[in-house]
Amino acid sequence: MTLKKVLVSCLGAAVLGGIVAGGGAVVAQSNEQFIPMLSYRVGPYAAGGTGIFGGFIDYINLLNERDGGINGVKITYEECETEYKPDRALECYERLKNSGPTGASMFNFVATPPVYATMDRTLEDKIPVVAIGYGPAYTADGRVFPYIFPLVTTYWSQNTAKIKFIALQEQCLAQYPDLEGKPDRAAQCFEHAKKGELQGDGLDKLKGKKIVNLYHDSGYGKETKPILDAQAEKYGFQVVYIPVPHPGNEQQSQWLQIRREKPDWVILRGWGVMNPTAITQAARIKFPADRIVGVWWSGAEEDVVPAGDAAIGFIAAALNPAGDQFPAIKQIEELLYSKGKGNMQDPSRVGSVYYNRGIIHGVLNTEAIRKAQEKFGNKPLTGEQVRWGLENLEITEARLKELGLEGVMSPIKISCADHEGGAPVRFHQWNGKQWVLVSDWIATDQSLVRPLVEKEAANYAKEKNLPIRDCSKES
Amino acid sequence: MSFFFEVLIGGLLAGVMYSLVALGFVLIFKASGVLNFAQGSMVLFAALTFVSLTERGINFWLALLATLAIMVVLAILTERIVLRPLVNQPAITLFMATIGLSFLLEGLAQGLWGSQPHGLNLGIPDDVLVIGDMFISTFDLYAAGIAAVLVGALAVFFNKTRVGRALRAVADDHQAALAVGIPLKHIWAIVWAVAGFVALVAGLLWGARQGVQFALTLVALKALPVLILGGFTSVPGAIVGGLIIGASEKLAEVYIGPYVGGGIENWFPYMLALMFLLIRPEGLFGEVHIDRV
Amino acid sequence: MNPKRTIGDVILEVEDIALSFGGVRALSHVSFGVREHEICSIIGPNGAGKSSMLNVINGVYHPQHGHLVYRGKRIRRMHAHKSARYGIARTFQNIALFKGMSALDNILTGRNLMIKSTFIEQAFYWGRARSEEIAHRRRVEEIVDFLEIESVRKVPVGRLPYGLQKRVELGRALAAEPQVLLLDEPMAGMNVEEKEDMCRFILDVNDEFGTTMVLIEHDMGVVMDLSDHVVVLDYGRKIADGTPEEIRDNQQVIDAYLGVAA
Amino acid sequence: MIYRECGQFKTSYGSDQAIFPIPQDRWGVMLALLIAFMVIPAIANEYWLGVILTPFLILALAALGLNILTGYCGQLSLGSAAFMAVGAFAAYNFELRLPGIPLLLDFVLAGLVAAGVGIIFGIPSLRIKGFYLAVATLAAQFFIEWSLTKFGWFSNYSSSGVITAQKMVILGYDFDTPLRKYLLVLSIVSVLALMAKNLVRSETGRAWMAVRDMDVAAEVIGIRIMKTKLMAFAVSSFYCGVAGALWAFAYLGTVDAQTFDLHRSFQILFMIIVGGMGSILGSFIGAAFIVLMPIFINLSAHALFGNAIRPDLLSNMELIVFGGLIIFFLIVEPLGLARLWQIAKEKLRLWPFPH
Repeated sequence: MTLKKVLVSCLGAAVLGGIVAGGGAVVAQSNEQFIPMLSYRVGPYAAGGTGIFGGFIDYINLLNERDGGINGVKITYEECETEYKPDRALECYERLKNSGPTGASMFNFVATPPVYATMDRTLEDKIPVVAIGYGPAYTADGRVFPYIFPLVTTYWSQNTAKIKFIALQEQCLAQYPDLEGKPDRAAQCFEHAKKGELQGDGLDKLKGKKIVNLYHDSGYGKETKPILDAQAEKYGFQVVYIPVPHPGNEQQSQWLQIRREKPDWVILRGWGVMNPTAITQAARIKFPADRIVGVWWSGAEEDVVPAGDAAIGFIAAALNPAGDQFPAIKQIEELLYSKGKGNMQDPSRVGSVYYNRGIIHGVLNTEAIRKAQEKFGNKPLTGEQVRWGLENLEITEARLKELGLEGVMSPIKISCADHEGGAPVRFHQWNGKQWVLVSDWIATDQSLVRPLVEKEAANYAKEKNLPIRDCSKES
Repeated sequence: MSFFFEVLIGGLLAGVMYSLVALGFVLIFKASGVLNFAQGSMVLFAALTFVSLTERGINFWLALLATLAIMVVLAILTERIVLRPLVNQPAITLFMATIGLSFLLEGLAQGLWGSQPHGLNLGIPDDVLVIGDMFISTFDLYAAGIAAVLVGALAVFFNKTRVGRALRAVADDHQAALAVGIPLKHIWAIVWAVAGFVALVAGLLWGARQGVQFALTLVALKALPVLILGGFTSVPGAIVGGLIIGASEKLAEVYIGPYVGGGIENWFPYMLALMFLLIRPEGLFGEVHIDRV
Repeated sequence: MNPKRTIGDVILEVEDIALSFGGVRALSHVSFGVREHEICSIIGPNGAGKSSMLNVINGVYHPQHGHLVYRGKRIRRMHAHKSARYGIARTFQNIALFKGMSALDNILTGRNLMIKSTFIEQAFYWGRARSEEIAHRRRVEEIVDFLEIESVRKVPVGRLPYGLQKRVELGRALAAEPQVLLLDEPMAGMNVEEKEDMCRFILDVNDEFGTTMVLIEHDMGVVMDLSDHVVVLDYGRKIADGTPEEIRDNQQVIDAYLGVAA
Repeated sequence: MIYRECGQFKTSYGSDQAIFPIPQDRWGVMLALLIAFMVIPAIANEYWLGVILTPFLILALAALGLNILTGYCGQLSLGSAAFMAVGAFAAYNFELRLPGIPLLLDFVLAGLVAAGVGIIFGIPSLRIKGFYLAVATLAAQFFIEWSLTKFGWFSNYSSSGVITAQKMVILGYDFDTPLRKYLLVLSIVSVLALMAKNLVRSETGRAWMAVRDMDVAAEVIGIRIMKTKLMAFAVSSFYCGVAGALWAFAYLGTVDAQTFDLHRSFQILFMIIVGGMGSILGSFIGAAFIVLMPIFINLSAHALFGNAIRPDLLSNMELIVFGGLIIFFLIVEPLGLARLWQIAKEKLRLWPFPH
């Protein structure tokens, strides 16, 4: 019993001690810019977490290794495991927000619930939250949400591009009806489009079409309903909503419903295991995989590999293309992986979709710091200063080329009012071995998205009694 | 009408897949009266081990054997380290221990083999059988066949072998079994090993459908209403319960779902099982228990 | 003799009770009466249906046939919690104490029907809740004193030895201040000394409060000493009913006990 | 020689019936409250208050609720998170639809709504027991989660089903900082814990335990099983409902139905089984273990190994250590941490003369 008692009391003391230490840990180091990494490497979302944070961290280490940081300011980071749970994420947020000489530069949760949970806190803490390709779409209105940056493309914007992509396919099929049912239809259409042979954007061809929106039955899944409804009304197509209960590892009845509905297209708004299950089920009702268009949480290797051959032909939105041919990624392999300093447990995943999205995280976050340094000087910056950098971030084609990442993302420009950038979206198709691009960058339809964003943001501001910034007065 | 039958047959076949997972629960509950919370993690662990071995170029059968061996070792370790010190503790304590075990296994599986999903091709043809205008998946038919063989084998194991008979004795009464000299500890290790084998089969079949990934642990949720319906202690109950749950949840989602906004598959089986329990509290094949005072 | 002890009219009658489980007959058409203030013993070999009879009387089992008459009121179907409200208390053959609670709390539960305060008052431990709690505690302490279990009052009953558990169970039944007390083998498994104590408690209760007792007991000596009236069951049928003396000489009873083929 | 019962004589049943009959216990609780109300606010930073202590207290409240149902009344439930969800959404809707409703009344009403729902889902407990009942309560979990996602009215038709809790204002005083929120939560949790303690030591609690330990005997002494069980469901759901409302209002600020998923229900169940079934203190110890232990392991793993081992491995080691600790504690003391504490106290009573 004595041994037990000693053990128990030791554990208790250790818990307390550990937390005291963690709560107050502020490491004072001079010339360092701190980026917290709220990663999730266990649990059902781990595939995304390891890939995205792996790429993110590798990119930062590349900057440190190759350039000695950003303009001489070394970038440091600390990981905190969130298990994709909002309360753990919040704990990590509070734990790390004051770390480093100037506090956290920004937070990337790579999960929507913590973005909601920190919306108010960011105002007080003056630390921006960066949400690349996720998060509530209406936070794109920077007048109401000065500290939240749903960069690149929100779900709503992405959806408008998706409908445009579908329209292009319809246009192509209208012109070249013999492509119908061909396995290389999307690729052929891409060729025709590149040659400028398509006569029109095909949006008029959407009239009377039927699109099923197969969605994960959760807040995330439901989120695109308003924008889909708006587009359906504008273009005259019909949307049928079919929910898949969490986790989505059984979808027989949903696909039987789809079989009965006989839609022209299926939009897959999936998550994790829901994606491969949907793809295998589609094959069982002989629904063509190349008429399913996934969201970009359906469009990574991890989503299609488990479905096997059934996934060949499946199309998904791409925030970024896959591939390790980009010079910067080559450098990562040279400078980090060859010396065993890479972050990925499985180096073959370098260049995968999630990994490259991590690279984009690295680029956008560090470029924002670089931009802020232009104004505030080459020294460690506070979250508030980084916020300015984010708001004035502009990444041009030329800059991407300099970074060795041409084609990984499209150029983007953020402003005070627009925290998203409304960047265009590409689409890629799974050929059984890799993702192949089947479209050029397709612009999003901000004429539809922006009014919705502003409406919802205004509602939020009203409910919360928040001021709306006047962007003409911002510098 | 043929659509109705297609839904029905699809549901029954899905039900077999649920039964497979439920079987693992039944085995352990029968022998030790514990609802094994770690069953889902065992499914993940087995499947992930197998697929990782094959991906390292190991022959299918060799990998299967190796995985089985690992599951047996795991069972023995579980018995030694977790169950043996807790013998004669109330069921709730053992249940707690399985909670700890599930965390442990999840960490171990992902720590050893990584967390990215894997594809798994068992070589079972995944075609569509067209009967009239009904589509039936050949994969599901094969899976049903495998499940049937497994249940048959378990029935033989329970009824014809010495270990099986001892196991049934243990299930009836721990103390009495001990008294007649049945080595309880060995029996537990064997049962956990068999449950590990069932987890492996379930993991392979489910893994072939949806990929081998963390979400495999969640298939356990599909098995629980099957357990209530069939009774925690009955092997045939797990099969019949699975068939009923599978068929009725598909029919409900297709025919009732659209009227209430869909997505009812998560709670419908539980509600169904609940309704059923109110009529027959001990489940379909569970033993009737008379309170004696 | 104490006036409370004067045996009165029939207070409880069982009439034509038949009970079976599945196909197994536990009781077939049993009738007898218990008079106020008396000590009535039910005896019979194992499996004769004695415990089942008690279970019918206080509504744990529901017979397929027959009824009870309690204080002139015909009751077709008794419910367990209703029987408590009629003033019928009970101890069990295989001690049915609340194992996780202390002896004191176990006995206190016996007074649950007399609690008037609402659960809101109890949540605040305020008003009637507090005064009642103290009043009932006082009454329970008297029972504790009477049963001589002061030293173990705060011990969880699961940890008490068998004999003490039996006493606590009796205490719980007494706490309800019952008019009829059903005792199912109160002395089973006790040594002679413990048995004597228990007999004394039973007689004292009967003497002091005039509680009517229905008792199941195997120890013939005890039965013959205590009882005013004995009912004999065998294979679910009543085979004799009378004073201890009458039973002692009844040939059928002797046969049943000696196992002579019927 | 400090923790001692001898020499203390109770002169009335009233004092022996007091909530903490041993003065040292009474002082201990007083001291704990003093520290919680006075010392911690003075020394703790926002990190401690905001994301460690506040969620710990709220989850302890939920665990207390479940402990009433499962630990005291013996009805195993896996639906506690669903009742938290009911509380959170109810509190939000009362604030939304009855503007100006006093905050505390709002929380009480939210708890009552949860209690009502709890009673409905408690009805099956009259027929079914044990694991069967536990799995049946999963029906409540999934059904409630589904309803709150499916019917837009509950979330005021927000497109993602997320609700944003209103500001917490009592008599013009704005509970907006972590410290104030902590104090509000602490007050509510203290009052409710005190009420729970009162309930379990009076008639209601004895009836719960009687039903838990042996329902047939309980019925025979006149306890109405139905009323007792449904009361336990109601009180338990009330506590969970208030905890849910606090989770939304005082902690996360924004929640959706998935915030209160099955995982959360299991977490709460783990708290009471690790902490101790049928123990108010156990609910708090268990909540501390389940909430703080992963954070502690995370911290110490990083402190010990830092960049020396793979981050993937580190995260998985957290799971392994956590699972291992649960098993370890079970083997050391199968009846939970509260029992360990009790044994320690009993030893202390006899110390230094154990015989």
